[in-house]
Amino acid sequence: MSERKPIPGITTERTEKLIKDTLAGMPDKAQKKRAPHLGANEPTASSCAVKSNKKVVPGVMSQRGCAYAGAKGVVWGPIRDMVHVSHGPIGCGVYSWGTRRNLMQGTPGVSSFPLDFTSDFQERDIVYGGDKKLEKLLNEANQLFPLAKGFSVLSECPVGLIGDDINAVAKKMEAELGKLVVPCNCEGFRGVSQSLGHHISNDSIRDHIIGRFEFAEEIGPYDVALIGDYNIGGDVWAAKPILEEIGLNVKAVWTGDGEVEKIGATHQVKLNLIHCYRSMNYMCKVMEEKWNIPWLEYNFFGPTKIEASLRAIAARFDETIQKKAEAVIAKYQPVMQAVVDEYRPRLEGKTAMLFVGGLRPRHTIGAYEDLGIQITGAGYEFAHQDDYDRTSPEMAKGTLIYDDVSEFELEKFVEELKPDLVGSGIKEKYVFQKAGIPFRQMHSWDYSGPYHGYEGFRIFARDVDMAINSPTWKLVKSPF
Amino acid sequence: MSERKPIPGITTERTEKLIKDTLAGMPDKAQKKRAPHLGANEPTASSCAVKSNKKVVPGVMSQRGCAYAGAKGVVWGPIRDMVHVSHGPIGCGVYSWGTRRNLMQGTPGVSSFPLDFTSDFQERDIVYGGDKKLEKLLNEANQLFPLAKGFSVLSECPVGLIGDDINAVAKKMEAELGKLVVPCNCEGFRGVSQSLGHHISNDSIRDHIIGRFEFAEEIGPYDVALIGDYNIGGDVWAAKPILEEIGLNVKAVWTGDGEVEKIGATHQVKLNLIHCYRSMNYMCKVMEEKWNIPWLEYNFFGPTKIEASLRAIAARFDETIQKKAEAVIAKYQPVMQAVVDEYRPRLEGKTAMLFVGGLRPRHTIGAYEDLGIQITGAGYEFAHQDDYDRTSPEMAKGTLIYDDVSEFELEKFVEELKPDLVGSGIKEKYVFQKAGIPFRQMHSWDYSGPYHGYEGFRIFARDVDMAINSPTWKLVKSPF
Amino acid sequence: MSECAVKKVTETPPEEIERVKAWINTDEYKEKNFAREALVINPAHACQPLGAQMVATAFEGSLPFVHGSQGCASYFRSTFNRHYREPAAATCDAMTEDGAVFGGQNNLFEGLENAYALYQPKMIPVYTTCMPEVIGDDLTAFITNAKTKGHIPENLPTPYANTPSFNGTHINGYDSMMCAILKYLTEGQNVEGKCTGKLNLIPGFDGNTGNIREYKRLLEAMGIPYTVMADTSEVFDTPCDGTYKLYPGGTRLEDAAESINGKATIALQRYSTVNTMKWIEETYTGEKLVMPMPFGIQKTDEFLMKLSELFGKPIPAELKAERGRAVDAMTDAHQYLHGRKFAVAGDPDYLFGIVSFLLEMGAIPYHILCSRTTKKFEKEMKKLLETSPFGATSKIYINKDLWHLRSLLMTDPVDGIIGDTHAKWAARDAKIPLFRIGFPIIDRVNLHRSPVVGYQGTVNMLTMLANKFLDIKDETCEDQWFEMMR
Amino acid sequence: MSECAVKKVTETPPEEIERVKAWINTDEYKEKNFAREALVINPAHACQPLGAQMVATAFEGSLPFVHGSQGCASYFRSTFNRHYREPAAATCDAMTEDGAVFGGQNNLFEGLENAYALYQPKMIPVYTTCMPEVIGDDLTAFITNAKTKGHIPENLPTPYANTPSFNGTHINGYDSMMCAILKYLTEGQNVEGKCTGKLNLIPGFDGNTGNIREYKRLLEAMGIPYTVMADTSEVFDTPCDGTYKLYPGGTRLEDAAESINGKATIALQRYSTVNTMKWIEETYTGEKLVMPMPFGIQKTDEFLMKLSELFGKPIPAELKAERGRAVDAMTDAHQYLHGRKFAVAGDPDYLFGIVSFLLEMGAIPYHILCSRTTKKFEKEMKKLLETSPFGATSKIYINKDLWHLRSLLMTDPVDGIIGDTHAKWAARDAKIPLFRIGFPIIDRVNLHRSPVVGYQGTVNMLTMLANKFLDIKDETCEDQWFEMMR
Repeated sequence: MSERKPIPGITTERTEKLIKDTLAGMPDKAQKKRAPHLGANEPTASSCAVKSNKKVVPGVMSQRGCAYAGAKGVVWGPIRDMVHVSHGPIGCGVYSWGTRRNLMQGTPGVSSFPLDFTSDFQERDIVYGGDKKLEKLLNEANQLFPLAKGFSVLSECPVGLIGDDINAVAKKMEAELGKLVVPCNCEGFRGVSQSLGHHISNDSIRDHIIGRFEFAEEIGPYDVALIGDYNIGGDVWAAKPILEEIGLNVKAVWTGDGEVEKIGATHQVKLNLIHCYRSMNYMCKVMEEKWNIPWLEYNFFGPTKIEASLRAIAARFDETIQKKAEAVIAKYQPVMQAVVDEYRPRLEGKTAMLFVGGLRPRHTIGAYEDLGIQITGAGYEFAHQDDYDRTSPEMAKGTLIYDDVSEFELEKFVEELKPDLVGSGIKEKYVFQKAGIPFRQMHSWDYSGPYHGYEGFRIFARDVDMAINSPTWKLVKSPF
Repeated sequence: MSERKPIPGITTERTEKLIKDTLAGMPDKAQKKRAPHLGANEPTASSCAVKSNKKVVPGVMSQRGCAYAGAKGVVWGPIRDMVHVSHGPIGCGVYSWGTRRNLMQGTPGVSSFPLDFTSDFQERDIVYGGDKKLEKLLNEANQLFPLAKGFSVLSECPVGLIGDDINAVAKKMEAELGKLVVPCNCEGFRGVSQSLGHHISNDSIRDHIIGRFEFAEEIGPYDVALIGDYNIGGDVWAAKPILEEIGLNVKAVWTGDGEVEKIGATHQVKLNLIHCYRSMNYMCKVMEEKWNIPWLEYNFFGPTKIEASLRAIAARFDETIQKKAEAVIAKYQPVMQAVVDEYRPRLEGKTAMLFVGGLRPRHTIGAYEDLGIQITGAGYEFAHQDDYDRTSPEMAKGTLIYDDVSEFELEKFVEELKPDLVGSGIKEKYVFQKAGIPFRQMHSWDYSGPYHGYEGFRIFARDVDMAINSPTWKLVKSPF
Repeated sequence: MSECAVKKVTETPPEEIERVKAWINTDEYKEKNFAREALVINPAHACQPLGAQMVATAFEGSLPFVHGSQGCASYFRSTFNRHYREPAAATCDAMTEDGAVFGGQNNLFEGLENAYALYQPKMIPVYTTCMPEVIGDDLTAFITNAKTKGHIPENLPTPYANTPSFNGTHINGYDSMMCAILKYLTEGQNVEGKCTGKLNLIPGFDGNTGNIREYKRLLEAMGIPYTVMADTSEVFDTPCDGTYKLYPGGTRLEDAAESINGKATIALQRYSTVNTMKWIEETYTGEKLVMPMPFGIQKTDEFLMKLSELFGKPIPAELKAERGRAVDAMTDAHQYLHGRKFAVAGDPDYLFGIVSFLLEMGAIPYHILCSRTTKKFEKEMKKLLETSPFGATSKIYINKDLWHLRSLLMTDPVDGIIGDTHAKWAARDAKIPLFRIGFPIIDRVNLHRSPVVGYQGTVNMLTMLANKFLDIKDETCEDQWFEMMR
Repeated sequence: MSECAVKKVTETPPEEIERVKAWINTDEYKEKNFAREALVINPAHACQPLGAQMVATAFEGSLPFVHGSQGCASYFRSTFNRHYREPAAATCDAMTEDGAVFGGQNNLFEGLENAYALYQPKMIPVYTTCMPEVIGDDLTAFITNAKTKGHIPENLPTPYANTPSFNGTHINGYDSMMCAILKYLTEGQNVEGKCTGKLNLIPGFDGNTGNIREYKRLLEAMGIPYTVMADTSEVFDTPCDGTYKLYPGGTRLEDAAESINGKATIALQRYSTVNTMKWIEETYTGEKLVMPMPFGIQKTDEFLMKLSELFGKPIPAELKAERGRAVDAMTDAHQYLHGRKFAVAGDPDYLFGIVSFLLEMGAIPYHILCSRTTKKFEKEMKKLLETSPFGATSKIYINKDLWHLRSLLMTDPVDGIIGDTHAKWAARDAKIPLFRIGFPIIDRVNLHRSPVVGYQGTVNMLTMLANKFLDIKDETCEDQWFEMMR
């Protein structure tokens, strides 16, 4: 990947001044804490300069969620054939019910469970503990949802504070029900962001699921697993077919539209293909160490990255796969060109700023560039150093990098850099739209999608064009 | 039919005073004209006292329509397999498009034609005449609607005034198209009401349709035709099955959901059963004279009248039919009793006033009485003497009879008699609802129906109860 | 068919029905359909006197009077009854055959005398239907005679308009009657140098009483005194309080008379006020303007700014905030309408309004159909479409009816249809949702109470359209695409 | 399962899925479902701090501050973002493990200091989530210390409320925060004999900003000066005009402070204002009243007449006419709702409102479900139902969730469902239309802008319900039953 050519008007000096001016508005302590998380990009640097994965500075209005959100919303929720119990008070389960767009097949309430299951803790549960209730609850769930392949118990804050032992309950009930019962201590107060929730969940999978199943059919040379695609807006359904088209057998998906038993048998595959490195690199490493399964990061946003990824993936296999990969690339090239031809003329030279979870800012840059849009600033809610290291080279020199950016900072940055589009989350969306700045939710694809794969790019391009070129923006400024 | 017992508070004296006081508000000339049309009922009199079928008094706000309305809206419109052309300016066709609820089977625009076909006369057509346009129009219609079994040409006012000859055009085009083309000189200025439109249409059927077809199958002893049911809200579909259940074959329906060729073959049936005497007695008499087909009036509103009618109809046939009729009566008796049991308690002792076209006031009295509702006043828009003669015996002594009542009169009448329900047309509906008086449209069943037959009574009862007992009426009077 | 031939009753074979059913959806059929020259099928317009009645009824104490066949009057009344679900008083002189022979003067005499005596109107506007127009009754003479002969008082206002049904449409009848009434009432009222300081607002033919109320609300917010001519909102949207009022309200006759000395006169429809505004231009004092209906943000901006300019009043903060909230609704929901194709059918001025709203949303007004209008309309609509990239693919069809529209929908489909109730048949066949905006709406409730003009009306339309598309998505998607959020 | 056992991946046989699919719709399943004691599935309520945040955000210059885990704050914010499609600023002190050990005081200190410095609020209302409630943080002490240690100015209003999620629902959080803020702001403001002459109006937990605007419109029409506490309408329904305002509006702090000297105080929800009104009863001057939300005609009548009585102002003719028009809409459309059965789910006060509207229309509120409430609610709802024959067959379900509702819909169906977006799953399975009234609505646009209270709100609900039933009829009937008129 050659270095990006500089973006007109974006210089390291300007960016550093912007950061300095912004920090100036904060109390000293907060300044000190925040300064290391902001920086001007240096693509050639061996490692990205910004600090990450640190505690939120209290009071600054971070956009971060909690461990429970990372566990329930990201990792567990998408597994369609399990009943996921939000164990604790009412809120967490309700707020995370159907709000992440991890779509799933199956019949809701019968063979798939996009419902909100909770123990709805009351005062007495806090006082006397919730283990008994959990037992009873799992029995009831098993009765009412006989086709559930298992249960996950996702603890909310109080559980970890009142000394409940969900692991014991899970173990007991697993024996009793003869079905998976997976405890996950993802209390919201643990760690600094969703990220720990991912890690904890990966560990639960490691300790309670992986290796406990094997595929009924023979294992083949082209068997792979798709890791870290959560099927937001149908992403998996746009990505999986491409891998199959190049000749691979996708045996399991982690965890978008996922099936728990297949996840439990993934130690049998030949290669793990990982899309969201941030949330699932842990298990890839576990499988590598324990079962010598190699893993490969890929990027299915936009034709340029898709092509590169397909070649990299194919390179891990024999000629058959490589030929097919080239055939697929050739087949879709004109289709993608047509998309670019339709939208690029209206988007050429526009700029965008991104602030999303732990992967997409770097992963979508190519897709924006395929449309002629340059990224002037990017940052993550809950990324780690390795994410930023992977980001730096994808950004032009001097562009703005911000970690766990606060509303205060992001507003100032956008005000100064005046992007044509901001891509971030629902909490940021209306802030910028009020300012007349086009916006797309890049966590949930703004109720659209899929954005992965060839099909996804067509929709991504349409959506970005729609956002930037909607005539409604011309109406924002009142003539009186 | 035994004479009705008197209705509490309704006396000949009171009624006559009401009429006198009402007339007092009119100019002498108008008084003289209107007086004979209003009267207190005398059930035993040989003939009803009120005059009818006279010209509307100009300026009094009559509710009457015109000959075109009687022809297009009533007689022709319901024939489903013909294209009915409103010949003249744009209005008449548009206003009468889909506003009478004569439902029909078939595929709209393919095998049935609930559309608005018009020649949309322009100035030039008035000046140069519309015959040529009519020819061309019929050709176009035949091309675009190849499955139409024929065409009716319904002339609007100008046609009769500018000396067009639609009869000649119809004759020519019938030969040319090899399909029925029926002219109908139903200009709105002809006659005093819709009634002449019925008559003219009957004559057109006589001159252009009847006797020109015969049924493909053998004629049987139980073949009858159903005359004067226009399938408002599905009436025919509720009535026909009953006749079939007692063993009769309904060979043709005039004209609700009607098929023109079957109408044209009706001279073959053994008995004509007529529901709407007013609009179709003409053709019954023609068929009686020309083909010796007897005809019988019947009434399918409410169980009492249905039972009497079934027995009267059966009496025209042999024992098989009579047995079946009794069986049908026995079968539905409990069903009807259940309906009465449900609604009568909420309706017992209520009173209603009716003002409808030419049949329903007298025909629905029985149905209201089955529900415990007494009729304190009744009148017709366009009835004749024979209709009033048939009405008198159905009404209690001293009740109010009004012919072609004006808005001015009806308001005063209702104000004085304070009925619990007024049953009339859309033009009257909101006048009375504003006054907080429950109302049902008795031309169109108020977008409900059917009201004919056993099924119809259930719906009629529900609707009347709903109108009278809707809690919304309690809200009308403001507490402040 | 020769008289003698007697045919057997036939049944059309089902396969034949299937064939034709498929055929009428084809391009071939569309061509035949568009080749029609004489036959009109399912038109989207009505006749002049209907429009005349809307005006005649919307003045205080005014009793519309139809000179012609009684059936006409009943049709006009029931059309209004069904659309507004309200009473619609109007009388007529019930001309019959003899009228055709001797003319309608006697009917008019008797009719006026009775109408006046029974209903004590403050004004009797007279308008004609086909019959007297064909036989050439001289209304000027007749009405004068009616007064000299004492059938009605000399001082009873009796404006009249010739409204032949074989000429133009309901909007032209609206125009003629409006012009006639204003001419009559303002006769000799023009006082040199006098100014009422008021705005005369002429909404044009509009079945939406909510629109009239919205105009009044905006004017009140602006602090501008006004006379709406004619004010249908107090006639066709009246309380149910236990007493029926034959004359519930409408424009006061004194106000109409004084309108000639107004500070400004604005017509918010162009095509339904041509003659009226031409005459006003010549006779009224103050500014005279014809503006487009304020559909969408920009047209409402223009309207308010013009008012502000004319009356030297600032647009109040509350309206500016209202504007901002409407724009907020539009930016928030743009993704649900952006790029969606619509077919739009209706009266010319409504079409302009709907089209400009759609263009503002980034939606595409794809088929634009007016079943009776002028080339001028086509030209001006083209101009409007050229102002936006979203009008680039639009096609305009004038003097085409709803059966033509059906062919368009079948051969070149859209996502939504905007029109009156009559469009429901084409909508059903094409399985495309119909959004009921226009006149008449006789199969839904209250839509005439919900404004489609102004900022509020913009939000109302947006809500109606966007939420219906979301309903459809939720109702038709497979389980795997069913979601909590949209 | 024992650790060692390795199982083969299994596929559930389709026939098995079909069997269960059918089974969950049965009465047998319903019984099992209603036998649940521990598991809650698809509840229709949220937790206390969400309600607290609605109050905390609706005062001018007020910055909601969550004492607890940062994830909670993000959940509350995004819930409001999705419902209103508006920004929802709130900050928090991001407690983590160490907080569990040492308590949250340091987080609070730093959080308050930064929040104040960065966002310059006029007030920082603090409310808690589970963690500090479980470990028992002493907020009174913490906040006092924060001020004495100079993290924030002494004079910065910092009301706080304990809002544990394991107790009550969002409406209780609303109550506690409201009470806390008013206590704080009115401290020492009570002046003997002083009267502002104003009405204090407390809407209660209401996601519909249109309702708040409607209250204000009615009060302005009545000429009654008022303070709405808390006014969400200027916070969650703001203009899009090119500048983002962190503090767009809300109840002015001075007004809230003065409210203690008000002429009268009315709460329009009973269940979400219990503690607040209890405290106000003891401390405020003037009349204090709790009234039902003015849903439908009669409840609106009562509200207006009470206002008229309290302030000695007549109800203006314009409102009387508005009432008459609403009643007109109801009489005209009664036949579309009469006898229709509805399932209604939501918050207690909304349920009372919706039920009284349905009873007025002659509709049947058949299944009435509240997923977390009291026996008192059940008793009072029974009373309401007993006032009408249309409530005779109604059943009330308290502390039952939307999965219970699903069983009810499947075994004893209705014509329509009224509830928030969460009910869409049950509605889809039962193929019954869902009318979205309540909170949250995250799958349709603008519904929070359209009032459901007052006469106008009554018309809005009627229109939504009746026209949907007519849509369904037109969309599902066979050709022979398809009609122009409805």
